[in-house]
Amino acid sequence: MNIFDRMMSLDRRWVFLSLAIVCVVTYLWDFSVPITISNEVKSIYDRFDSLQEGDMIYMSVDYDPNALAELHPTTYALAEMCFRKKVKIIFGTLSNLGQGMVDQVIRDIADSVSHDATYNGVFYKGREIVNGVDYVFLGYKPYPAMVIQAMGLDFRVPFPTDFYGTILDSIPIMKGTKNFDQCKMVIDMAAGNVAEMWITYGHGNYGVPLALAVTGVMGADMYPYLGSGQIFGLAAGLLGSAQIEKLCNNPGRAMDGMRIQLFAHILIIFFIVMGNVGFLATRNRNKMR
Amino acid sequence: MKRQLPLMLVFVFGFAMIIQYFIPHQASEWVNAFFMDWMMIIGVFALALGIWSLTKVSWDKVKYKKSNWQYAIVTLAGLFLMIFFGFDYFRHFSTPVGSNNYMYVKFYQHIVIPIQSTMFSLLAFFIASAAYRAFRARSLLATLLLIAALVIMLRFNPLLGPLQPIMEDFSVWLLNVPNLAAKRAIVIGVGLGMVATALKVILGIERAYLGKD
Amino acid sequence: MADSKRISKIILAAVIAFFLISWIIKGLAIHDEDSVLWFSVRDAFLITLAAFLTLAIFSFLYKDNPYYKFAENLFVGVSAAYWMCVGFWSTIIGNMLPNLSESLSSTFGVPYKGFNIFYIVPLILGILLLMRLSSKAGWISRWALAWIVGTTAGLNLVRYLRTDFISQVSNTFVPLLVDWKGFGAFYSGLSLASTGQFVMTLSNWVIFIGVFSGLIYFFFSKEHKGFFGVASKVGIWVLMITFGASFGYTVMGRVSLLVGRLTYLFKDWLGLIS
Amino acid sequence: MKLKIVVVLTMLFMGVWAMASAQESLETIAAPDSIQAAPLPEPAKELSAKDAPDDHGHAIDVTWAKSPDDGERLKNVIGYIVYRAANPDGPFEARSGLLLGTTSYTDAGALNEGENDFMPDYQDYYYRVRAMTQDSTVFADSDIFGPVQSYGQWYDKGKTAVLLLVAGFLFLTIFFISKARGGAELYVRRLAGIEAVDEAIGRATEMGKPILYVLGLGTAADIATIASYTILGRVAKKVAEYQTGLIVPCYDPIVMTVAQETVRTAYLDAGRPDAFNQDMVYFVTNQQFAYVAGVNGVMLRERPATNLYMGKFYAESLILAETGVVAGSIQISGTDEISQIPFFVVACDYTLIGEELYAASAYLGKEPLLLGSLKAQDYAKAGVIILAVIGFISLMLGYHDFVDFFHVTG
Repeated sequence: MNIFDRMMSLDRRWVFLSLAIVCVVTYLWDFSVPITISNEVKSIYDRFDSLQEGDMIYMSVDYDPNALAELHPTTYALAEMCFRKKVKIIFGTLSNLGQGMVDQVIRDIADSVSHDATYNGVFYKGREIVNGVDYVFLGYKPYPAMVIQAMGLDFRVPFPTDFYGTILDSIPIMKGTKNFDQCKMVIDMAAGNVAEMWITYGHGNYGVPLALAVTGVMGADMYPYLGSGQIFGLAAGLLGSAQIEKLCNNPGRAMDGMRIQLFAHILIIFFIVMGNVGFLATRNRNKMR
Repeated sequence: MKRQLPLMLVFVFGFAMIIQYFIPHQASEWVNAFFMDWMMIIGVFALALGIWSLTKVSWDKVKYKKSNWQYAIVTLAGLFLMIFFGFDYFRHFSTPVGSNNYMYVKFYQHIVIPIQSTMFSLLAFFIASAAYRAFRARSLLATLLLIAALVIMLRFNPLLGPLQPIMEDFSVWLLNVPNLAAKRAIVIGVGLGMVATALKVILGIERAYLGKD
Repeated sequence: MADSKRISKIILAAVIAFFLISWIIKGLAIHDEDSVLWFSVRDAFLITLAAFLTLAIFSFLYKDNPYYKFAENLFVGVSAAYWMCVGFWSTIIGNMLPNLSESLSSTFGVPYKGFNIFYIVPLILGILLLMRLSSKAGWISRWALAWIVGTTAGLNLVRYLRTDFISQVSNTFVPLLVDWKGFGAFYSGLSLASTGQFVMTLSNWVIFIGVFSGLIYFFFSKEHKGFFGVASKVGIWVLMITFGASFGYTVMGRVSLLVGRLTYLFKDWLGLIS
Repeated sequence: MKLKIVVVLTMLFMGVWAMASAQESLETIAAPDSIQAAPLPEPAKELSAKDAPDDHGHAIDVTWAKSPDDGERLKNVIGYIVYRAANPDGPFEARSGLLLGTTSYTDAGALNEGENDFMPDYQDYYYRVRAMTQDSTVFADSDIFGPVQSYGQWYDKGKTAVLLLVAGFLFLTIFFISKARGGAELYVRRLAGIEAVDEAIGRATEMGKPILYVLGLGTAADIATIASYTILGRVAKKVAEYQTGLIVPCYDPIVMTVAQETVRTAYLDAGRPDAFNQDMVYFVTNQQFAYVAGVNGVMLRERPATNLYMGKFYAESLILAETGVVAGSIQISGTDEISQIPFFVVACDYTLIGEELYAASAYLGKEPLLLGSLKAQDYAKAGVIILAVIGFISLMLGYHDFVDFFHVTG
């Protein structure tokens, strides 16, 4: 048995072991991999970057814990960026498991924003994030299509009170805020067909500027909407999240995940190539005999 | 009677459901909603049969000391503990959607969820070993499979340098065009196959599942 | 043989010791002055148990072993019981009882909706199904099966036609010449842009030929010879390219599943990273 | 079904909202500076209303023509509100919110008595449309239209394409089956995956090892599962004849009972009822990955000679197939779940792709009756190809009616 035979018929457990090692090492070892920024992600960041103090946006957190690894980093990075820039955020969720997650996100970010930080060369002083002044969290209501349409008319229709039970009219930032018209944009983090509902009802009926962050598996289906201009930006999967983190200069879980993903990919491709080299080499040898 | 009545039931209800589809009237929607509800309720009765089957098979393993019988005890223990906690109604129960028993919830969170997501994540390993073993340029077809997979896998790889955007555009085209065509052909074929199978069942040509005696 | 038994016993002892220590350390780590000791012990146990089960499932990658067998059998038992309870509480108690019996509804604390005779039917069908357990009257259960199979066959026959079949057929009606304004305009505007005329036209041709040859591939009553042979060959090529592409596309999503498990092991259990 | 619920609830919701907030929306629209000088607009014209077609009733379509001041002339009309009353004299109540940029509205109410916003069928209604300006006190009412009634239909015209297809296919199937019954020879080409099934059963017999048949995650409601029962029936019959073992772990309890019945019948047919044991077909659990864990265990401990995967499969397909490779079994799979076919193709020895799964039982049974239905499927596919060709010829000629006919709504 020569080396080519071995290359061809490696025990699968070597594949498993090398994959496990690569994943654990790249997970624990903190270094950054080059991430190419695609235009559709850049345009999301540019929109956020152009926001001014006092502007307001709507963030819809429409995924459940299964898509957490892929979409949470985007939520964290963009929400933190807004709070640092003193942009106000209206949070909402159309996933019934999303409420606890949003609540956690807000608390985590409030904690992080209370410290000083420098992002992309701009220094931000730590400050207190105040519920009702810096953000409002509307909570969850079932039947997403209906909720989106109702919010397009008035946030108070589907959500008379916010998640914490406060009447919307008594919340400072909701004074004079009626519907999407007062929001500079809507960003939807979605795992599932809610993304299409935002396009159809949110953008279609009310013309809100819409950006999507979706799971990797959904990404390919969303490109047509980008081409037709129904969404102005798209971040798909872990890669999209990693690009957002990079643009925001705020590395987190997605960049970690990208290391794993990139090296796992390279490893798998390496094994495929190795198998083929072995295969072709032994085939030629067999022919010569 | 034993054999004719079931076949008649299949025929009558099969056609009734087909006709129901074309009737938008409220009465027809009402029938549909009822059938859905019934199906769910019958499903729970069947689940009782399932639990019975699982218990019996596991119990027989223990009784006759078949190989790995010790593990059948684990199955039975898990099953009955969870049922015990789940039906612990009279002490802790509050809502009709499920038990609020503390151990029931914790068992779900710390046994079912971690094992489930770990089983799911095994896919990362299996997809690697399957790719290594199967993606060989053995034949024209295998080579096509291999090349398409490599193109898609390489599309985001920064090591490609200036080739990367071209690869990405090509991948998107591959996913949106030939991929779409092939899927469409499969879906159309599957649609016809389904209709044919359903018709054969409704017409009583295919009756293997109904037993004989 | 005796040797291998001894080795597996040593391994078992080591595994038990390792997880016991892990339990104690975890308990100490999460316990603070405000919390009840028993709660810390219990929570630490649950976290350690989940970590053990996670590793037990991973050990399957090496080979089948007692730890995997344990986790597998526990998982089967607990999950079967879980769904049984969910089905009972949500469907039998939640859907059926409120339409049948007032006294039972109030016993289980669900609002009574009034007696509805139509809910007797699933009850009867369900009981017919349970007759399987009797060896003599088992054949009666076929009536219930016949109802289920007949209804689902009829139900799905048309619905699948509408949602998938017809929409796919109608989407295949694409123009084979996109924005055709003559050859002159075609050449002067030639570009590789994805929304350009050339790519759009090419794409539509690929879709048409792909669907056409794919369908020919599925012909059962024609031998794959001559024209049919060529077309079906093109069909299987397109299918293979598609399968390769789908496979490659999924690799990325599957690897990210592992990230979640690594986070559990290294963060929630071992506390190595924050 | 879900979609229907969502649509109905949406309508309901919007209706309730409209009533609740019509008043409010009038107030909150900011009045322009020149309140005194606001001139009255012309009302909307040509109001008409009729029962909404092809529906379950409880809905009325209202249409009107723009007010001359909408976008032209005074340009002060910004939208319309639809009002409804049970009498021509009123009282009229708002049924819609402020409708922007449209001249039609479907007034839908709840279906059942006692529900909020119940809208009874066969009751006279009168409609009026109010043209609104920026100033909520300046508006113009149209003429009243009525009476009009809502009612449910017994046939949905939008589904004619489906009806024609079903009828045509039914005819084709019956035609070819009766032809086959008459003794006509029907040719079918060979399918490698099917021929492998026979070989695999033989191999299992030689090795003295069982055959594992996995019905997948399909529930009783999936036609792929029904197809899988029929294949199981054929396989079980051969297994009984060869006196090989059979293991069928099940995911869905209803599927389990049907599968038990199928296998029992097969053993009876093979003349070996004594060899049948109910526990060959058993329930594991109906949680996806717990089921997979259980089946994996069976594969590695019983070491079946052949694994057959037929039916609906999701993410677990590759876990099963790769474990089967480890166990050294021959693997034949068949599924109509498109996203999983690639994994089976890569990891199994033979794969029945999509429609081939549905053809498999006919192939294995080799009864002329069943082969007749294959012929019908082929003709239907040829029909689809012809339709597609007509489709883009008509598109090229700019004739869109043909294509529109196939856009089924609802």
